[in-house]
Amino acid sequence: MKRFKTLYTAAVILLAALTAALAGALILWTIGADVTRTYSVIAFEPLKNAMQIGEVMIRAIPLTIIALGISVAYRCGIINIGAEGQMSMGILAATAVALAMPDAPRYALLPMALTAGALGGAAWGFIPGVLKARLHVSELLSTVMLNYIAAQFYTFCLRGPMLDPAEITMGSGTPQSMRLTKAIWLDRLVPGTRIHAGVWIALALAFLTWLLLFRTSWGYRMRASGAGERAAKYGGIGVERYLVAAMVISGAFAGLAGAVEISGVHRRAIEGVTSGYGFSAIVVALFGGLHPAGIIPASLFFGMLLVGADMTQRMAGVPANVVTALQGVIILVIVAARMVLENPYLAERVRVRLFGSAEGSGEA
Amino acid sequence: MDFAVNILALGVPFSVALLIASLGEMFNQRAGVFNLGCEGIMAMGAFLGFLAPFLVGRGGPTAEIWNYAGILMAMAAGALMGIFFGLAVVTFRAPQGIAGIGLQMFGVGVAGTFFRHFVGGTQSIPGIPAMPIPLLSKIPVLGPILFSHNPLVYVAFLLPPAAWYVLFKTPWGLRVRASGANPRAADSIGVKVNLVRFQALAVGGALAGLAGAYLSLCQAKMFSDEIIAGRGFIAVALVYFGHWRPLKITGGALLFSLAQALQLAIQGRGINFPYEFAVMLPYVLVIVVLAFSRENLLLGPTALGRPFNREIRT
Amino acid sequence: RMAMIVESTIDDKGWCQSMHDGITAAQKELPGRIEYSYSEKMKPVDAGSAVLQYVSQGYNVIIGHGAQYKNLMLEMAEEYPDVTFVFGTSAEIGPANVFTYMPESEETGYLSGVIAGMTTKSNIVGVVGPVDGGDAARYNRGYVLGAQAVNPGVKVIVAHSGSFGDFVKAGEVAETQIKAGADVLTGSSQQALGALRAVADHRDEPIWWVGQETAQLGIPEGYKCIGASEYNYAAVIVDLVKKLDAGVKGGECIALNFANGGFNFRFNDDLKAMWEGPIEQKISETLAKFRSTPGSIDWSKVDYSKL
Amino acid sequence: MPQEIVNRISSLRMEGITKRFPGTLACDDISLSVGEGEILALVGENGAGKTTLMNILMGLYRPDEGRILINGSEVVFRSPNDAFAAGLGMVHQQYMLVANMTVLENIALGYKRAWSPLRVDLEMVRARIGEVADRYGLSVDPDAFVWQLSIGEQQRVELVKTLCLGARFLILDEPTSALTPQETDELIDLLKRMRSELSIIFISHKLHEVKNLSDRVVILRRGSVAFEGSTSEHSPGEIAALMTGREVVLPKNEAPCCEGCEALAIRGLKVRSDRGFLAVDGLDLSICSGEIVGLAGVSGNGQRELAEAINGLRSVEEGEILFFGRDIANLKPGEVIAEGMGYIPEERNTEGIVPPFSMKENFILKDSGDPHYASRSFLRLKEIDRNADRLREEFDIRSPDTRVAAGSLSGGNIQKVILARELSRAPRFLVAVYPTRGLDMGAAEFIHKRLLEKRAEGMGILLVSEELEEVLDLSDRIAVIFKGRIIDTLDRDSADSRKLGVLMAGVKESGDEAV
Ligand SMILES: Nc1ncnc2c1ncn2[C@@H]1O[C@H](COP(=O)(O)OP(=O)(O)OP(=O)(O)O)[C@@H](O)[C@H]1O
Ligand SMILES: Nc1ncnc2c1ncn2[C@@H]1O[C@H](COP(=O)(O)OP(=O)(O)OP(=O)(O)O)[C@@H](O)[C@H]1O
Ligand SMILES: [Mg+2]
Ligand SMILES: [Mg+2]
Repeated sequence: MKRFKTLYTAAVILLAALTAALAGALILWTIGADVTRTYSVIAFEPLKNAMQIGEVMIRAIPLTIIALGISVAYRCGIINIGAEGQMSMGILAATAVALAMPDAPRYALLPMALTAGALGGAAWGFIPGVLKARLHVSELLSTVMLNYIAAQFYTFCLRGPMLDPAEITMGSGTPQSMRLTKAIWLDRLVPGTRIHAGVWIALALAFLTWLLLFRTSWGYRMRASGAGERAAKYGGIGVERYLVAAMVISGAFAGLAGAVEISGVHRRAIEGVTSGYGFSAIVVALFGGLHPAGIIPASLFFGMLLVGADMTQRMAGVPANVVTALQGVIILVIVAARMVLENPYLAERVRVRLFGSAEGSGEA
Repeated sequence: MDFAVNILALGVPFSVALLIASLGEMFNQRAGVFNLGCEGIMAMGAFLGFLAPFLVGRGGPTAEIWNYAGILMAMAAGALMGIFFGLAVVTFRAPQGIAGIGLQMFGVGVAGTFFRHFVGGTQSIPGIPAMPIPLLSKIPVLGPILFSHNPLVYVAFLLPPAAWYVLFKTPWGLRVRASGANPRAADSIGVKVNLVRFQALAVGGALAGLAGAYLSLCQAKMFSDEIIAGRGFIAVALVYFGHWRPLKITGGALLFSLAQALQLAIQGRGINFPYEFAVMLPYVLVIVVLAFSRENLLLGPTALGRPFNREIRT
Repeated sequence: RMAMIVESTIDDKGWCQSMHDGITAAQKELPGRIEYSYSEKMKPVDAGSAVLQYVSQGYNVIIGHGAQYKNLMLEMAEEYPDVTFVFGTSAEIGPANVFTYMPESEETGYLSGVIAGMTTKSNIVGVVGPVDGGDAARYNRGYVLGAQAVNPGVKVIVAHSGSFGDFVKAGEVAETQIKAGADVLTGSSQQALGALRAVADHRDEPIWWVGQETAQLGIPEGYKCIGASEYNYAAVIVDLVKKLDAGVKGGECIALNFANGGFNFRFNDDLKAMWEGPIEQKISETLAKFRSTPGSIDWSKVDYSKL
Repeated sequence: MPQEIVNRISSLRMEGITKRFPGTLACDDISLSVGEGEILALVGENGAGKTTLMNILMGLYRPDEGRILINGSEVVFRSPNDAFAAGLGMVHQQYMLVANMTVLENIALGYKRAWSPLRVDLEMVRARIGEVADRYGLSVDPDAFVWQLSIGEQQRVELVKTLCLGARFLILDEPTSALTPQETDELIDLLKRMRSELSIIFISHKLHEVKNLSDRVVILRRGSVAFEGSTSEHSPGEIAALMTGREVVLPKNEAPCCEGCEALAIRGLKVRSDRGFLAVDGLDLSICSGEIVGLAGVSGNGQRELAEAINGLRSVEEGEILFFGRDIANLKPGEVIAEGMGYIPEERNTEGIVPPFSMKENFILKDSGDPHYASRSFLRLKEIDRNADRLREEFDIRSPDTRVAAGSLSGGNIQKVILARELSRAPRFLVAVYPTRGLDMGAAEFIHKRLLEKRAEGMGILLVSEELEEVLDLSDRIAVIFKGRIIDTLDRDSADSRKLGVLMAGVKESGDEAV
């Protein structure tokens, strides 16, 4: 029985890997690219040295933070695909604070900027939350739309009120803020890499999220609202209130991720900082089983894919798009394979096919 | 008056890609499958729609035919991608949200890659020209608004009533709705739920492919890998706007596109507020209108997103 | 050894392609001197990874083609003093190992505007902008000034699509402007192609285009394009290599304008009828003025809301 | 295919059927046969494998082993379509209706004769429904949406649907669990009349129905046949004993009516249904502490709306609900709970529990903020575990442990989870809606005992039920609801099922019809 389980798992994983590799190879062959080279770059290069691992980490940080927020919302029954916009708003808020107080000391400014980032994102999460709770507007609609609105607002701020004065005098008005004061920089942890102190923030948030969701009555009620709205209402839970709260938390996490991203990596607000993290984080959150303990490895894995993707165009000479396609294939195959593994009915059927029905039919 | 007519005449063709794609997504969702990969299918459709006339049809006497061959290829590829998606989410029961994002990346990535390889940089084609309907297009106000467009625009506006009819009056529509609302019940009365879902995915995919082809063949008459630019996601959102009903979805697509035309026209008139706020207009409007429309949500596909298997009870 | 990082692709018939073409031209001009690699579609965070990787592979000139890479370039310049970093658009004088470059695109915009102002019959001309910032802001404002200079009664319609890459939307913008009566349009960045395509759709109507980039003359839609300017980055790159040879590793800004050969202008030979005569003359006058007094256009005072 | 042409099913036999689910052996080498015009009763405790066996017969599940023979030759059903084609039809235990479609559409879904590629001939379906309705005296509104129907009405639709499709062999999985006594009697009469045309397999937990209707009975226990014999030779008591392995005696409320204070007083209550009409229309009712008031009535007469209004889950248009003197009309559900109200809802699977939550989590659904289970918002996991173990033990909930998802329990066990939670919270009052619907006799006995115990402790109980025996057994007083009003209230001693049945039909004893 045990042996079967291991064999079965191994076989499914092997099959999945083969399928993904084959599908990817098909694309690569079509464009005449070097298949093995591409794969080896994606699989090994991102882990080759500290610098590259650092690159993986700096992507995993925002992914983790946003995915945690998304999982809070998801657990409460609301699918937040608006993290992209919430992150933008977080960046703006944090930047505004940093620009407003250029001389504030680090111990005051950094927490304030991070909090502002969280609040900015929270405000942007509040909108779809209320729209859903009060007016039954599907969050799938409102968050998609709010992403576009945030993107425009972001450009407006960076082009207008927050524009780097140097861009007017010396540049051409490229939408970006001036370099933020050193007081809000997050330390780089390892020389020669870009790993920054956001790692600790991400880890702390993972722990807090776990506490919130699984150890507090608040989290209990949020999860109940998501898992059975009708029953939760019956149980006296103010589902609508928790829905809004979950969206606010989710937005706050995304906003905070934005603040961390600019204070850890870019050190000024520029265009393109969000770079699709909001969407990748949905995948990370679901990959990670909507649980902090799963989200951390999932975001590292995804960070690796992103770095590998970026490297292939230089190291294997394939256009950047190929890697997007490969990621798509990998996602599709992995999620399908995981469901196969988690389907006891199928496993049972295979077992019976292979070994007959005699054994193990009783209590399990 | 002219201003208003212009806006209407522009908004109508702008809405077509969204309209077709969201009707496709509506079929997916009505059958119970949430396909966030619409964007990817549209990208493939746009690319394939572009490819045939670009490679073979250029200038020659057969150019027109190749345009339509492109459309057929786009629809076929869309249907195939729908089926491919079905393999993951229907057969293997993968969570539809992530799988959809996977499909989106796959579609956009493959379209971009092949485009790079087979075409090179941004390129244009003659595309399908506008075809004003002889007499009707001369009618004062209605002529420019309704009858002076690309042939695909006319087709697109036959789609909503057709979709409505299919969904509510034909046996297949009945099966689709039942599969999306209560697959177990549908199954118990002999509906092959998963087959119906595959069919719906194929139909939805074909429509998404067509929407993409419209963009590359009729609207932009070009291709680049950024051609869809998020329209797939907006199409998905419009399905929610329209509460899975063809006519309301059409209303949503039109509302969005008219707002788009309006904001561009307003920008052009010289505005004294930042243009970004004008660009936001369509997005804001769609949210606001939805917020104030009352609708019974029970009427939608209540099993949306839930895979079905007879034996597995959840 | 030279590496370039661009936000779009090297064949976008716009901003990124002009730099790519410039570098490859410089490679030909200085045979064997330049080993060149590029990374496309670089979001800010990816750009950082790419730079780190290039540096570790021994590239010693790194170009971030866009002011959004300014921060990265400056930061990396601190960390790797032996490597030369180049970015634009910016007129700032960077640290000792940073070059900046600054296309004064208002000049090219001005030329386009002159053509538009003199060509228009409806007295309405259009600008299809991506966002109001960066190179596009300068070009578009130059266009407004140029059109107004030769045709004080002209109405300039400016609208932004809000995106650099969404050329479908740019096409929609152009359509809207044409419907509003505009008969000469221009646009900047890669999305402008969509607008040009929309103009080209009006095959038999007197609706014209003026280009920001000479690559637009050579494509099928070029038959609508009366003339276009060109960014001659080859000159910048050659200049750069010479400076490096001379031991100057940075701390300078290289401007691009008509005076220093950073820009060229070309008419469309197939449309002689459109520009022969007064327009040609006016353009050469203007060019002469630019060559003698660069930086003469105050683009920043243009206020779109007052048009 | 016109059903008239389908061959008669002169015998149907299942041989050696075995079906395994991960972790359970649902059917273990079961054999049974049904002859022409025969009515076979299939009984057994909850989870014995009855439904599974019938699903196999309908082609919904593939058996792991065994075969099915019709008229002596083997058939293989890959899907319900194959079973329909062979003339089989089934009314499922969980109604297989699409809630957001009309009755007409639901039936059209299976009525292939009305299909052409481009059109469903709904008029043809309507005619067919009319035909069946007339013939069997089952009236349904073809244009109503299923979500608007009460469970009893849905059950009728199911039956009509199956008959419309032209079944020659009918499988009825607990068809009477939601019917009123009259409806049940009518159904049983109907089935008796049908036996000239049909063979029937009839599943029920109500043994008097089995006794009344069937020719033979098969008792399943843990997936295998425990007994098979002629119905007429065994009394219901014997069958119950064979089924559970012990004697089952449903308890009766024989205690004197206690003199508690007035716990719940409802005056002039008006509440709207989902369909928008006044489902509760000027209802008055009063219940004391330590009293069980049975609310009898055909389902769909406002019971659900009344219960929901009392518990804050539905807004009240007019009138007051005095709960120990305080008006709780239009309070939030949480506030009503805090007042000391307990509630066993009708929808046990989606309302009474959070299905994916574990059993222990479901036990604290109403108390997640209670200091007993949470200190400063942090859950006291040990306490929650202890509570769960205690309740599982006390209420004899059958599950591997308290961590299993509540949704994966059987209906009977789900009901016990809800009951355990509601009773252990020690509310001052309990609204119990159809608390034993679909439960086997053992489980029903258990629940009845519990309710009586609580009554003795002084809890007031509003017992909503259509099952007259249950109402008569447990209540001190019985109120009959009809069209949203109480048309009469009887004392236990003066009530009997005949009187109640008449009242439930809306006819007052004096003979004039209540409005
Ligand atoms: N789809 C399924 N997946 C897993 N186990 C199942 C499934 N269906 C039934 N079972 C198992 O089969 C057994 C029999 O279930 P079944 O539904 O046939 O009981 P039943 O006799 O109809 O009970 P009831 O009186 O409650 O209707 C159960 O114990 C259950 O464990
Ligand atoms: N998804 C599942 N997987 C495994 N076992 C299950 C599942 N769902 C139900 N069961 C088991 O099925 C058995 C009862 O089956 P079933 O669901 O038919 O009961 P029910 O008909 O809902 O209840 P009742 O007969 O009380 O109305 C229980 O033993 C339960 O543990
Ligand atoms: Mg049951
Ligand atoms: Mg059953």
